[in-house]
Amino acid sequence: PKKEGKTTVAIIGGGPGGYVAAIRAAQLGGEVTLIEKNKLGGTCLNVGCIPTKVLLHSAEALAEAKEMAQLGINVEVKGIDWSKVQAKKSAVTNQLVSGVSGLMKANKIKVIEGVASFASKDTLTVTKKDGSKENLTFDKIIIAAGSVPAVPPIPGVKENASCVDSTGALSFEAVPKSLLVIGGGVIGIELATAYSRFGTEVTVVEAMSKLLPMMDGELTAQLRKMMEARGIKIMTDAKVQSVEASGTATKVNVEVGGKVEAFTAEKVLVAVGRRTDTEALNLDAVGIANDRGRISVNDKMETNVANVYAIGDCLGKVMLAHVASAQGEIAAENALGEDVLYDGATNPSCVYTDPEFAGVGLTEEKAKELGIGFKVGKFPLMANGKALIMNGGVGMIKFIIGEEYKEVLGVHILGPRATDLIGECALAVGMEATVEDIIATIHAHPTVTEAVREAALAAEKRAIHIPNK
Amino acid sequence: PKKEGKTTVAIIGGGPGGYVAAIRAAQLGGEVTLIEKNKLGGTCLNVGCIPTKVLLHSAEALAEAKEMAQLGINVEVKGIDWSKVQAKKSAVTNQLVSGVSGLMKANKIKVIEGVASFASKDTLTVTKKDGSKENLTFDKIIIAAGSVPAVPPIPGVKENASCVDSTGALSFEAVPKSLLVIGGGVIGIELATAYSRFGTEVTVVEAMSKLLPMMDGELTAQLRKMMEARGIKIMTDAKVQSVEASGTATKVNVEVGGKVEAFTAEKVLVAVGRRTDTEALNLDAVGIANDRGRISVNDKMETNVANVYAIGDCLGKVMLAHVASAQGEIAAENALGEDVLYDGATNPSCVYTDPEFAGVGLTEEKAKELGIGFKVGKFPLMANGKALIMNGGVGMIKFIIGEEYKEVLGVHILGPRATDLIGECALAVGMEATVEDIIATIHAHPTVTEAVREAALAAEKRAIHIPNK
Amino acid sequence: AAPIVTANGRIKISPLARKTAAKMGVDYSSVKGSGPAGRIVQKDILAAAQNAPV
Ligand SMILES: Cc1cc2nc3c(=O)[nH]c(=O)nc-3n(C[C@H](O)[C@H](O)[C@H](O)COP(=O)(O)OP(=O)(O)OC[C@H]3O[C@@H](n4cnc5c(N)ncnc54)[C@H](O)[C@@H]3O)c2cc1C
Ligand SMILES: Cc1cc2nc3c(=O)[nH]c(=O)nc-3n(C[C@H](O)[C@H](O)[C@H](O)COP(=O)(O)OP(=O)(O)OC[C@H]3O[C@@H](n4cnc5c(N)ncnc54)[C@H](O)[C@@H]3O)c2cc1C
Repeated sequence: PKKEGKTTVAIIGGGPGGYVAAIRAAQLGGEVTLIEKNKLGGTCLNVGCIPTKVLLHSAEALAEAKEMAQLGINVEVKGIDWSKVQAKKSAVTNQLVSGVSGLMKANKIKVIEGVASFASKDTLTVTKKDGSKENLTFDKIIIAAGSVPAVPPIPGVKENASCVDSTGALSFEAVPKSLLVIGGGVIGIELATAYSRFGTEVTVVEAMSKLLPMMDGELTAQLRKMMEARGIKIMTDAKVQSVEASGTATKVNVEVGGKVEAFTAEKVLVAVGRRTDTEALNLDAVGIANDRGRISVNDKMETNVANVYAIGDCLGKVMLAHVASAQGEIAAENALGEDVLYDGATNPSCVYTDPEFAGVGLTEEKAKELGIGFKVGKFPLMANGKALIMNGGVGMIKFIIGEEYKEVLGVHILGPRATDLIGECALAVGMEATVEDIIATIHAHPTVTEAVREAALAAEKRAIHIPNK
Repeated sequence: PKKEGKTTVAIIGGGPGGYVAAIRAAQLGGEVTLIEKNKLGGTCLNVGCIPTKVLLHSAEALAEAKEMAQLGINVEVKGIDWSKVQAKKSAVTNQLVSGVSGLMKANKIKVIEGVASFASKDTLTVTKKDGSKENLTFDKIIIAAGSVPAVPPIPGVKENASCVDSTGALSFEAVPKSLLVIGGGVIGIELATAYSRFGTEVTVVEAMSKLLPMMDGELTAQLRKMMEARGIKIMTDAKVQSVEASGTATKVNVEVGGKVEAFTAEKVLVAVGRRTDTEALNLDAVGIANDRGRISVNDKMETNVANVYAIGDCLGKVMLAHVASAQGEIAAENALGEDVLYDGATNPSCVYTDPEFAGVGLTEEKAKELGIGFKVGKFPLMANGKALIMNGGVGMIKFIIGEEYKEVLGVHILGPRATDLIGECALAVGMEATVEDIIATIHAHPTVTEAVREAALAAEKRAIHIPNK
Repeated sequence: AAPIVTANGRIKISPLARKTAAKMGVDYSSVKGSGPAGRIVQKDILAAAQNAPV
């Protein structure tokens, strides 16, 4: 029963795209219904961002414990209690998921458990767990159906139980002795980092010539060296040809340098990408434009069908939680009568490696590709007091500055707290700051942010704590 | 021998004010001489910022080790190897000091060991260790003489060897069983935090009604509760009347609530402030204006005497390393013919407590005092996924936003990584950002920076992850 | 169209837009900003330069 004058809004999917869109729509006076087939929080809270970071946090603690003697703190590392690691993961996840549930109530959002599909352009059929179906009509519909792990057509992957996707790798029954990771993207690299710290022998196989395609190449190469120095075996330009059982282990046949080599591991993580989870939606039947399940939208997050919006992973473009949420706010605002555009210029990319890795704006590679004139400012964290204290000064900050106007085109950070340091840099990109704006800002001592300013100074050949070439 | 056409510049003092001014002056073509009576790096590197942070880092490691079981990492804490903690402190300090020495060479700065004093307005007498004196004349002189701990006129402080200043407290021979800290400013609170974590029974006595006078009152009160919950005894509005030996311990008589109470501690840290170290300079003889040793300057960092500049702690105003450095760059630029002003609007204040504490711009108290119309946006870190993982979600972020134009007047952060999160906020203040600029910037998930955006949203009553009141 | 002003009475314009306007000789005192809360950004200046009578 529609309330007098209220716009009714349906949200399909309760991930960080959908639940944020729902809250924003409710704030703007919409009467909001959110339909979720599985768990509130979506991929992100249940099997994505959050659980990986909990594992990484425990893994980091273990790594720190092993290094404490040189800080004068004597500890004996007795081992990992894997069931407790898993319990911690569940506790954090559950707390956040029930937090989302509380936010739904606080914002008077109706949550329906079920699978939504389009019956017509403005009507959804919701199929509940018990098989019952209900048809519901809305003024506005926001699709936030997200994505699921893609299964590559590699012979043997489906047949071998030791081959898992990211969800499986978050819940291993025990820390595996060895793990082969297919795919050197963010998910593969983060899980490789976590398990390597837990003591697993890790091998990463990437088909392309470089890990982490969206990140700055120079810093990615530095990270790769650090990972290799910690014992992670990394192969690029290497194609997995097939997987087969080999006793209790699994054999992975990899084509690298023209030859096929066999690698054996207890577990195989398949992390070659994700596909949109849009099959159930019935997109084609109602004429919602999409490219093999990837929904097409404009900057207002509108699909080609009036009053239907789509956001987040189901667009099949930038698959990041904060992008889904940002797009969710935009879609909700437009659905409730505002007129706003999504602008991804300030979107940071973060990788929770050791040390952390983050970037925003253009990489050097991208600036070259676009033919934009630029200069580079670099500062090694070895010359930053706080980084020296925190991790021995490992890492680097790199600015990409426009040649003519000196605007901040991009910033790339490999180092402690990089994922939070990138906040300042994203604001700089968003505000069209120039290198002078960064320089004019006092950066506190002793912090890693000082190195952000130093890298900006370096672009002007006036860094203080390193000689300028 | 002056090089043709080169401006000769003397810098008195090799702390973060002086050595940075020296490098900047050299970059701009000056022929630079730095005179240091003690060690390059000054207070900051030798007995200030850096050694405290090394102690705090070891203390934090110890605290983390004790909490690791709940992360599934089983460690047995065997104890503290204090000599190793001290060795680590010296190693980091020495590395940074020799780094400064290397920078002096790389920038062709002449370093003279000795005490400088003014012979005339443009000539310094340098007294070397061996007692020999040399008179040197310069085109420009930058005074960066810094500060030393103030000794309050409390009866018994001077007479009791158990009473130490911050320098003494950084080098205790062993972790004291109990420590009474006189003064609840940054230095007192940081050392209280460190020793409390090391197992010392700590009492803080502050004469004013509030700890950390420059920090936001609401967050300071929260921090105080957290410190008390960890067993630190804190008294405000409490005046130390006298100190006396009492067996092997020391008795401190404190007037609090109209009565005098006696407290006994193994060690007493006197941290009631710092005074400028300008006595040797002979300021009055050459007519350099000063207020009881605190040198007066304008925004160009010029003293009343032509070609003589002063920066940093010796001004007796904002005693922070990054302020000294920022002023050093300004003084050097003006000395070498530029025309620039020091602007402290973006100056962050950081306290390395647990969790970290940082602020920039106006506090709520200050905005009220100035009669500026403002609104507040607050976000508890309990609702931030990354903070939840890192420290259980303890802390808060608070925005002070101008009522009419919605500009960022101030930001205050108590929480993990606060001292680096403040970088974004300082840039916002410096660029005259409005709350909309923070909101329009995508903040990565999962990071603590998301909570910065949420606090900005809260000021607009549109926070996503908390109900808006 | 009148631009938005800041708390300090200055026109709200990004540093990049200000430099671009100077270079291209665009008077931004009559440019409408399209950035957050009406801040003038570079693309507004580029558009103004395009539309300016030659
Ligand atoms: C291991 C891993 C780690 C990651 N780490 C990060 C990270 O650190 N940072 C980051 O930004 N991103 C990370 N991501 C990506 C991030 O999880 C996604 O980008 C984000 O979850 C996308 O949000 P969404 O709302 O678009 O989709 P989802 O989170 O996938 O949510 C979609 C929801 O819609 C529901 N749904 C789908 N179809 C229907 C239907 N027909 N009816 C009803 N409900 C439906 C699903 O059940 C799901 O709950 C990670 C992903 C993985 C797998
Ligand atoms: C325990 C402690 C912790 C601190 N923590 C922080 C912090 O975390 N962050 C922060 O920003 N600040 C911190 N500070 C403050 C910071 O150390 C000072 O603000 C900073 O060092 C000031 O720099 P400066 O160059 O002005 O003076 P100083 O660092 O004091 O350097 C002055 C130098 O001049 C020399 N000198 C003096 N007179 C003469 C003379 N006549 N001839 C030759 N040489 C002379 C001295 O020997 C000294 O080396 C801390 C201070 C202390 C004591």
